[in-house]
Amino acid sequence: MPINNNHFYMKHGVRQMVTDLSWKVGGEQGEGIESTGEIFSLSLFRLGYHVSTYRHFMSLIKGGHTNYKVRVTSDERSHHGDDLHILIAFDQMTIDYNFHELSDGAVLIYDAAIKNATVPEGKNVHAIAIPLTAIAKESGSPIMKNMVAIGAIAAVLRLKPADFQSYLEDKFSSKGTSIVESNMVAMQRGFDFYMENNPVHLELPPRPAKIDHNRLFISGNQATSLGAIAAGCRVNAQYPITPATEVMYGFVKYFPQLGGAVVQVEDEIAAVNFVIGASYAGSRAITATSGPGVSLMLEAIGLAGISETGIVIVDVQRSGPSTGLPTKTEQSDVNSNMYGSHGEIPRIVLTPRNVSECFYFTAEAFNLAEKYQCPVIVATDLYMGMNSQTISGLDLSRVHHERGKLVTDEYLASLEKGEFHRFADVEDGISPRALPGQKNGRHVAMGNEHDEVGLEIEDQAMRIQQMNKRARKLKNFKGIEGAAYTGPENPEVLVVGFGSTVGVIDEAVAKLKGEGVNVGHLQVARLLPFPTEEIAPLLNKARKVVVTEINSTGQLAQQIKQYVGGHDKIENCLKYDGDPFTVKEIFNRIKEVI
Amino acid sequence: MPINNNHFYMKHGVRQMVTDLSWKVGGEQGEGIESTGEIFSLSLFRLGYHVSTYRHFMSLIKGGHTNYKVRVTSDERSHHGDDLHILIAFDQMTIDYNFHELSDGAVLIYDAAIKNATVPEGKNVHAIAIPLTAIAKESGSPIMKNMVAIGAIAAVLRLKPADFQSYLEDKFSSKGTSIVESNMVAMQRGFDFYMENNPVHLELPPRPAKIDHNRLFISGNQATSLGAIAAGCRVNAQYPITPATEVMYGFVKYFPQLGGAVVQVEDEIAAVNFVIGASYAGSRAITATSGPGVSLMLEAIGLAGISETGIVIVDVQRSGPSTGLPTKTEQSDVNSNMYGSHGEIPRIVLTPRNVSECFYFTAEAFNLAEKYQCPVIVATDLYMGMNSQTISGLDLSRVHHERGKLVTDEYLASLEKGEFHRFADVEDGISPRALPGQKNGRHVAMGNEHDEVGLEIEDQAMRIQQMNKRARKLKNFKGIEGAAYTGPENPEVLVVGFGSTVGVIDEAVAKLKGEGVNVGHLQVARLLPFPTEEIAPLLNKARKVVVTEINSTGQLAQQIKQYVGGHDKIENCLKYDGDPFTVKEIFNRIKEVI
Amino acid sequence: MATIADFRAEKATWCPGCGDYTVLAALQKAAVNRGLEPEDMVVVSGVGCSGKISQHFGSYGFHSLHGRSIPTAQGVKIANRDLTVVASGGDGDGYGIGLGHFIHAVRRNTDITYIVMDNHIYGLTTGQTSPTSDPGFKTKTAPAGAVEEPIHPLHLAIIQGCGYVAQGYSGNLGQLVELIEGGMEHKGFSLINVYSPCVTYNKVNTYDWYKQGIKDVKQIEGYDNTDKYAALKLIEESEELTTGLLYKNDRPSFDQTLYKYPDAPITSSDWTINPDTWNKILDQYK
Amino acid sequence: MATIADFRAEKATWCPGCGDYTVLAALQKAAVNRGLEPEDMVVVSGVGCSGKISQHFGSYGFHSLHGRSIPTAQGVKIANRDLTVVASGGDGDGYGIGLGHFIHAVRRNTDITYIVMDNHIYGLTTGQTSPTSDPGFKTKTAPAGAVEEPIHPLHLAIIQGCGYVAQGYSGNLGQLVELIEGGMEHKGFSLINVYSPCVTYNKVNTYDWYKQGIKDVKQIEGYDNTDKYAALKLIEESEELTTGLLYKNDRPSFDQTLYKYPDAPITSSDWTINPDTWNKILDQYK
Ligand SMILES: Cc1ncc(C[n+]2csc(CCOP(=O)(O)OP(=O)(O)O)c2C)c(N)n1
Ligand SMILES: Cc1ncc(C[n+]2csc(CCOP(=O)(O)OP(=O)(O)O)c2C)c(N)n1
Ligand code: SF4
Ligand code: SF4
Ligand SMILES: [Mg+2]
Ligand SMILES: [Mg+2]
Repeated sequence: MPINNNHFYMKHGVRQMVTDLSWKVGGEQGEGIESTGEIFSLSLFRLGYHVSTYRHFMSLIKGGHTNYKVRVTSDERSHHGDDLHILIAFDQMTIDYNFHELSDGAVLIYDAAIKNATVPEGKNVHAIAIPLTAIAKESGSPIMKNMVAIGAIAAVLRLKPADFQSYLEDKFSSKGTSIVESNMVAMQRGFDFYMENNPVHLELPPRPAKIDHNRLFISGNQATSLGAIAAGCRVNAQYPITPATEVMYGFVKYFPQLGGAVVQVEDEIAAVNFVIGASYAGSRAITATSGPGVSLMLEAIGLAGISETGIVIVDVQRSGPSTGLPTKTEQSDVNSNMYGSHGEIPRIVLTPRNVSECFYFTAEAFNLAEKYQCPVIVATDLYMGMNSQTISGLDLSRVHHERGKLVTDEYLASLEKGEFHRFADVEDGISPRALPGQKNGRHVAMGNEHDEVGLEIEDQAMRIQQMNKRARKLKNFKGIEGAAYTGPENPEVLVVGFGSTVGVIDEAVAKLKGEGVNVGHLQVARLLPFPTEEIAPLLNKARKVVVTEINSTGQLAQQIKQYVGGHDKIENCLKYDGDPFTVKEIFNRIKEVI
Repeated sequence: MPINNNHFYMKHGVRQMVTDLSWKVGGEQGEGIESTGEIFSLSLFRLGYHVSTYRHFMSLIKGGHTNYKVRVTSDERSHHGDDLHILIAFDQMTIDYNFHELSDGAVLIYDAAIKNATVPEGKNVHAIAIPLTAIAKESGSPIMKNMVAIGAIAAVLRLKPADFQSYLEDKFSSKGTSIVESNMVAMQRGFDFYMENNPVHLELPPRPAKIDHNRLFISGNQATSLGAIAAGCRVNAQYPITPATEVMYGFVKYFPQLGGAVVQVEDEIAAVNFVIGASYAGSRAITATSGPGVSLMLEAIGLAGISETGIVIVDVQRSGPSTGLPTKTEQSDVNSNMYGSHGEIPRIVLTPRNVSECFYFTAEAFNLAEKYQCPVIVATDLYMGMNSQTISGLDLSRVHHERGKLVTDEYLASLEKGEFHRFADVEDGISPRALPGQKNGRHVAMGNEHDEVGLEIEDQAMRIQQMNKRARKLKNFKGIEGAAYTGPENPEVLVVGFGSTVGVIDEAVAKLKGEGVNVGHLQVARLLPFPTEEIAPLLNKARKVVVTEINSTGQLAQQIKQYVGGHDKIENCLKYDGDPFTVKEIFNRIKEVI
Repeated sequence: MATIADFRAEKATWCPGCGDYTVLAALQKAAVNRGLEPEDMVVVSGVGCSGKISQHFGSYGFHSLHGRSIPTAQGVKIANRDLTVVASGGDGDGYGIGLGHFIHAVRRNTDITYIVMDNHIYGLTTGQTSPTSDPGFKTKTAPAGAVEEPIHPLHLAIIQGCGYVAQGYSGNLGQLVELIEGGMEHKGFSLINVYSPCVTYNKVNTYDWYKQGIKDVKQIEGYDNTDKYAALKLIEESEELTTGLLYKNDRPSFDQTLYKYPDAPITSSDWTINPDTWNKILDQYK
Repeated sequence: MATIADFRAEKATWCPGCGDYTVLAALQKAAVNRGLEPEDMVVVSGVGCSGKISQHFGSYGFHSLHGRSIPTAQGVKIANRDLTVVASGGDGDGYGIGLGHFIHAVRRNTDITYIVMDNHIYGLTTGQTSPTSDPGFKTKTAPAGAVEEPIHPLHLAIIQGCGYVAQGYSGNLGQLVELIEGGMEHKGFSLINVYSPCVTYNKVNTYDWYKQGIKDVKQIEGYDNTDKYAALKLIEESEELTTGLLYKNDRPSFDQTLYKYPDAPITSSDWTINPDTWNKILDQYK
C-alpha cells in the first residue's frame, strides 16, 4: 500500500483548505471507549475547536461493538460528518465495522495486540499497528491503552500530550496526582512511539483565533435538564430509560444545591401522574422518557389536557417500535406525540433542532405549559440527546418566567365562596387558575367533563362550552416558532426536516446549492400547533418538497399532507436503520427525486 | 290545549302513511327504566316490528335522569330517530328533559304522583296524568308502576296486555308464576284505566306481513362477543369499563358451555399482554375496552406489531378525553387507534357500521390477525355497543376460519434444529408461524428488533429487512371492505362517515335527495389500511365532501386530507356533546355547507 | 377556624345508604378537628363511586385517573409539603389497577393519608368482582363466584413497612374520624381501609353483615399495635374484620430522608438562579 | 429425552461473571431433569439484562415488555395448559414496574414459575436504584444512597398466599436447579427469587458479600416451611438471606378453580359450534 502523506487534502491535485477532521475510537463495550472519546473531544474543544460527536453503542453492557466519533471543525456544526480521517481500533471488530467509513488517506491505528489483525485492501489508508496494550502495561496498567492511543493521536495531529492534560486533571485529580501522572506517562509513550515509528501526519482545521469562553461542550440531554432548571423546575419524577435517563442525572446533580426533589418512581405512569400532581400544586415539574414511556403516559396526557394542568414531558426518541433498537436514534414518535391518547385535547409538541434549543425550548415549555394549561411534549432524540457538541453558551438571561393566568390572593378574596370559576368559559380559552393554598380558590381538577367550577357534568351545553373553550386556547398560540427557513425566496426544491436533522440537512443542501440546485431548507421546530402557515407558502412555491426524517413511514410528510396538502409534490427521504443520516444519503436521495 | 286526535299523522291535511312510532320512558336511575324499555322494545320486536333503541344514562348509580327510547318501524333502521310520539315520565325531570323532543300530537303520560307536575305550554301534546304509582300499589307493589305504564301504552297503541306477556314470562317465570300474574294484573289495570279515561290513540306502522324468525333483538356489544365466539375465540382477558364490559359478559355467559377462559385481570395492561401471550400460544384471544383502556394498551400494541403476534382488541368508544363522559358516545379514538404507540407498526383498524357488522367484523378480525400477524382493533362505540336493535340474524355459516401461515409439524420435522425462520424475510411480508408445542419450531418473539430466528439484533441491514418486511404485509390487504357507497354515480355532494353513523346519515341523505340534492353517501368500514382507493374517485368527482363524525376535530376528515387530499372541498359535520347525531343535525349541516 | 360547612361542596350523588357518605362526613369532621382550612387540603381521588369524594369534599380536589390517585397525590405533596394531602378511592382503584403505586408509596413513605372505600365490588361500573371480593362472591363477571385469593391490603401495607395501618367502617363514624385524624397526624404514608358498604351491588357484605363480624381493636386487651407479627396475626385470625389502628411505626418519611429536600414548599421556591451558581454549573461543560 | 444441549441457544451476552449465567444453566438443568422437551416450554421474560434469558434458553421464548412478563406468561399458560411456562426478569422489571402484575398473579395462582434475577440494581440501563436496592446503596440516580424501604418480595408473596416461595443464589447452582424443578412441579404460581449478582454495577451485593451472609434453610433444624409466620420471621430475621424453599402450601391453582375451564388445552379446542348450540344462543336474543 503506497503511503501518500496528507493525500486526503488533495482534490484534483489542489491542496484544499482543511475544514474538518473526523476521528473515531472503537472497541468492545466496557473497554473505556467512552472515556477515550471524551478525552479527545473535550481536549479539542478546549483548544478552541468546534466538536460534534457521535457514540455508537449497543443494548448490552459488555462485549459488542461500541465506538465514539468526533468531528473537529473551525465553525459550528451539529452533525458528526460523513468523513472519517482517523480510526483507533482496539479490536478487529472495530476495523471490520468501520473501515468502509474511512476517507482516502486516513490513518488507522490499531492495537498490535489484536491477534491476526486484518485490514481490508483497496483503500488508501495508513494502517498502523501500535502496541497500545503493551505500552500501557509497561506504563502500569493495560487499561491505560486509551491514553497510549491518545498520545499517538496527538502525534498524528502535531499536538502535544500536554494538550490533553487538563482533561486528565479534571477527571482524575480527586483520585490523586499519581493517577494523573501515570496516565500522562502512558500518553507520552504513545506519542513518542508514534513519532519514532510513523511519519504520517494529518492536519487539523485552522484553530479559531479567538476562543469564546462561553462555549460549552454539552449534550442535548444535559442541556434539557439545564433548561428545566433555568425555568424554575424543581420537581422531577422519572423512571429510567435509555436514552432519557441522563436528563434525570442533571436533576440528581443540581437539585440538591437548588432545593428540588428528584423521585425515581416505580414506572412511567406514576411519573406522569406525579408531574400532574406537582404541576397542579403549582410547582414546575418534569418527566423525561422515551417512546415506551410515552406510550404508557398517554392516558394521563389526556388527563392533563382536560384538567387543564400544564405539564412538561420530554421524549428522547429512540428506534421503535416497542423495545426496538433501544440504543439507536429515530424520529418515529411524531404520531404518538401528536395523536396518542384517546379523545381530543389541545397539546403542544416542540422539536428542538439542536443542543442549544434543547435548553431554550425546554425552558420555554414551562411557560407554555402554564400559559396554555395543557401538556407540552418536548421531543428530542437519542442522537441529539446523548451526543455532546460545542454550542455557543446557554444564556440564563434569555430565560424568563411566565405563569399565565394565575390569580392573586386579593382577587380571590374579592369573591364569594364558590364563586371562583377555575374553568370559566373565557374568550381566549384560557381560564384563571388558583393554586392549592390560596384561600377561596377551591376547585376540582378532573378527568371527567366538568362545569366551570370543575364538577362532573353530563349536560350537553356545558360539555360543548368546555370542549370549545379548550379547543380555542391554542388558536392564538405564541411561543416557539414553527419552523425556520434558509434559502432562496422562490425555492424550486424545498427540503423539510424537523428536530435534530437540521445540521446534516444543511450540509446536504449546501452541496446541492454548490451544484446549482435552487433549493431551500425548512426545519420544523414545532409539531403542534402545526406550523401550517410557515410551510404552506414555501410548499406552494416549490416544485418538489423532500421531507427528510428518521423514520420509515414519513410521519412528518403525512402531517404536511394533512395540514397543508401538496400530495403530488411531496417526496420522502427516510432512514430507519437506527443511525442518523449521513450528508450523502440526503444529498443522493434529493438528487434522485428532484 | 285542544285535543286533536292523531294529529301528527296529518301533513297538509293529508293523512300520511305511518312509518315510525317513537316511544320513550324516563325517570331516575335505579327506578326500573331499563326494564320498562326492554319490555316495550322486545315485545314490539316479537310482534314483528323492527325496533331501534337508545338509552340515555349517567355515570352515577342512583338518581340522575335516565331514559330509554324505542323507535318502531316496519323496515330495518339503525338509528333511533328524531321524532318522539310517546313519552312516559316517572318524574318531573323526565318531562323537563325530553319535552322539547316531542312531536306534534304526541302523547305524554306522566305519573299522577309527581308533585306539582308542570307540562310546558306551546306544543300540541296530549299530556295525560295517570296514577301509575297508585295503581301499582293497589296491584301489590309500587315497583310495578312500569307495568301500569306499559298497560296504558298498550291502550294508546291499540295493543293488548297479552302482547307484552311473553316478555314477562321469560323474565319472571323462574321467580314463580305469581310474579308474572301480579305484573299482568298491574298492566291490565293500566290498560283499563287508560281505556276508561283517555280517548287518544296513536297508530303503529303497518306490521310486517311475514315475521322472519331469524331476526334478533341484540346490541353491538352482544354481537361482538358472539362474533368472537363464532370465530373460535376462547380466551378473554379483560378489565371492566363502560361501555365495553358487556362484551365480557357475553364470554362469561357462553364460555362455560363452549370451553373457554374468561380472566378478569388487574388492569388493561395486563389484559392486552395476556391476549398477546394467549395468541402467541395459538389460541384466539380478545380483550375489549374503551378509550382509557386503549391508551393503556398502546405500548403493548407495539409489541404485538413487532413480535408479529396477531391480536384482537375491541374499542367501544365513549366520549373523551380522559374519563370524559363515560356513559356517552363518541367516535374520537380514530387518532388513538390509528397512531397511538411509539414507533411504527402495521395494524388493522375496523369500524363496524351496524350491529350485524359488530358480529361479522369481529369474527373476521381473528382471521385478519392470524393472516397478517398484527394487531387488529375493532372500533365500535357506546351508541351501537349498548343499544339493542333488530337485525336480520347472525349467520354462523358466513364465519370461516383462516389461520394464515401456520406451518405443519411435517414441515418443521423436515428442518434442521434452528433452521426454522419464524421471521423470514418473505416477499409478501408474512413469515411462517409455528406454535409452542410444535417440535423444531423454536423461536423467540420479542419487542426488540430481531433477526429471522427472532434474536435481538442491532445490525442495520437486518433491521431494514425486518422493517420493510413488516411494512409490506398490508400492501395487498384483502379482508373487510374499506367503505361502501350508495348514491348517484357522479355525486355533487359526497357525505362521508364511518362506523355507527351509517343509519342516521342515510336518513339525512334521503331527505336531501328528496329535496333534489345530488348527494351520495360513503360509509367507511376500515381505517387501516386506509381506504384511499374507495374514497379518492368519489372525492374527486364531488364538489363538496361533508365528513360527518362524532368528535370535535374531524379526525376522519383529517385522515382523508392526509391520504387523499381534497382540502378545499372537505367540510366538517361534527357533534361532540355525548349524544349521537339526529337526522336533522346532519341534514341542516349539509345544507349549510353545500 | 373552619367548620364542617366549609368542607361541604355540592350535594353528594351516591346511592342513598352508600357507605361513602360516612367516609365523606368523617373526612370533614377530621379536617375540622385538626383545625385545617379548605385551602390547606387537597383531596385526590381515583375513578369509581368512591372517586367522587374529591368533588363532594369542600377543599381543593383532584379527581384523577382510575388507579392513579396515589402518584398524583404524592406529586401534590412533594411540590407543596405544607398541604394536607389525602389520596382516596375504591378497592378496585387502589388494590386492583393501582396496587403497584400503593405498595411503592408505602415503601417510599410519602407523607399522605390514603383512604380506601372498600366495598368488595366495582360500584361505578355496576357490579363486577373486585380484588377484595371474597372467594365465592358472585358478580356479573363471576356469576359462579370469585376464585382468586383476595388482596390483603392491611397485610401488604404492614409487610412493606407502612407506619400507620388502620381499618374503619362506615357504620362507625366516630372511630373513622379518629382514624383519619390519626392518619393526618402521622408523618409518613398512612392507610385507612374503610369497609364502606355498597348497598346496590354488594348484597353480602352489608351493614348487617359487618355489624355481626366487626370488632374494635380497642376491645382487645393488651394489644400492642407496634408488634408487626401480632398485627398480622390478629388481622388474619379476625378475617380482617378488626377495626381501629392496627399497626404503627415511626419510620422516617420520604421528605425526611430525601437528599436535601428543602424545608419550605417547593411551590414557594425562588426560581432565579444566582449568576455565580449558573456559571459554576456551566463550567462543568467546558 | 432432551439434553442440556437442546436447551442451548445463541451465546449469552451477559458480562463475564454475571449471575444470570447460573440462572440460565440452572433452568436448563431443571428442564432436563424434569424430562421436558424444548417445544413443551415457553420462557417469557421482561426487559433488562435478565430479560435476555428467553433468547439464551433453547425453548420457545417471548421477550416481552418491561414489567409485563407475568401477564404474557399467564396468557400463554391459560391458552395451552400443557406447556411449562416460566416467567422471568429482573428486580426492576418484576418488583418495580411489574409489581402489580406479580401480586395479582400470586392471588390468581396461575400455574407458572416465576424466576426473578434479583441484583438490587437496574443493570441494562447501566446502574440505577432498583426496588430491592438496600437503603443507603449508592447509584447513579441516588448518589447519596437509596432512601426507600426495599420491596420484600418473599414476604409479599407469602402474605398473598403464594404456594411456593423460594430463594436461590447464583453461587449455588445445585440448589437453584432443585428450586426451579420444585417450582415447575408445584401446581400454581411459584416464586423463585434469585440473588444474581451484577458484577458491573453493584459493587456491594457481590458474590463475596452473599457468601458471607447466605444460609440454606436446610441447615435450620426443624424448620417448617408450611408455617407462614415462621417463614415471615425467618426471612426477616435473616435479612432475607436465607435460601431454599421457604414456604409452601397447596391452595388450588387458577386452572383448578376457574369455572368450567377445559381440561384440554384451549389451543386444541374445536372452533366449530354445533348449529343447535348456536340456535339456542341466538334464541336468547329473540
Ligand atoms: C383505565 C380505566 N379502566 C377502567 C375504568 C372503568 N372503571 C371506572 S370505576 C371502576 C372500578 C370501580 O371500582 P372501585 O375502584 O372499587 O370503586 P367503587 O365504584 O366501588 O367505589 C372501573 C373499572 C376506568 N375509568 N379507567
Ligand atoms: C416502559 C419501559 N420503561 C423503561 C425501560 C427501560 N429499562 C430497560 S431494562 C430496565 C430495568 C432493568 O432492571 P432490572 O429489571 O432489575 O433488570 P436487570 O437489567 O438488572 O437484569 C429499564 C428501566 C423500558 N424498556 N420500558
Ligand atoms: S353503587 Fe354502591 S358504591 Fe356506588 S354509590 Fe351506590 S351504593 Fe355506593
Ligand atoms: S450489567 Fe450486571 S446484570 Fe447486566 S449483564 Fe452485566 S453483570 Fe449482568
Ligand atoms: Mg369498590
Ligand atoms: Mg436488576
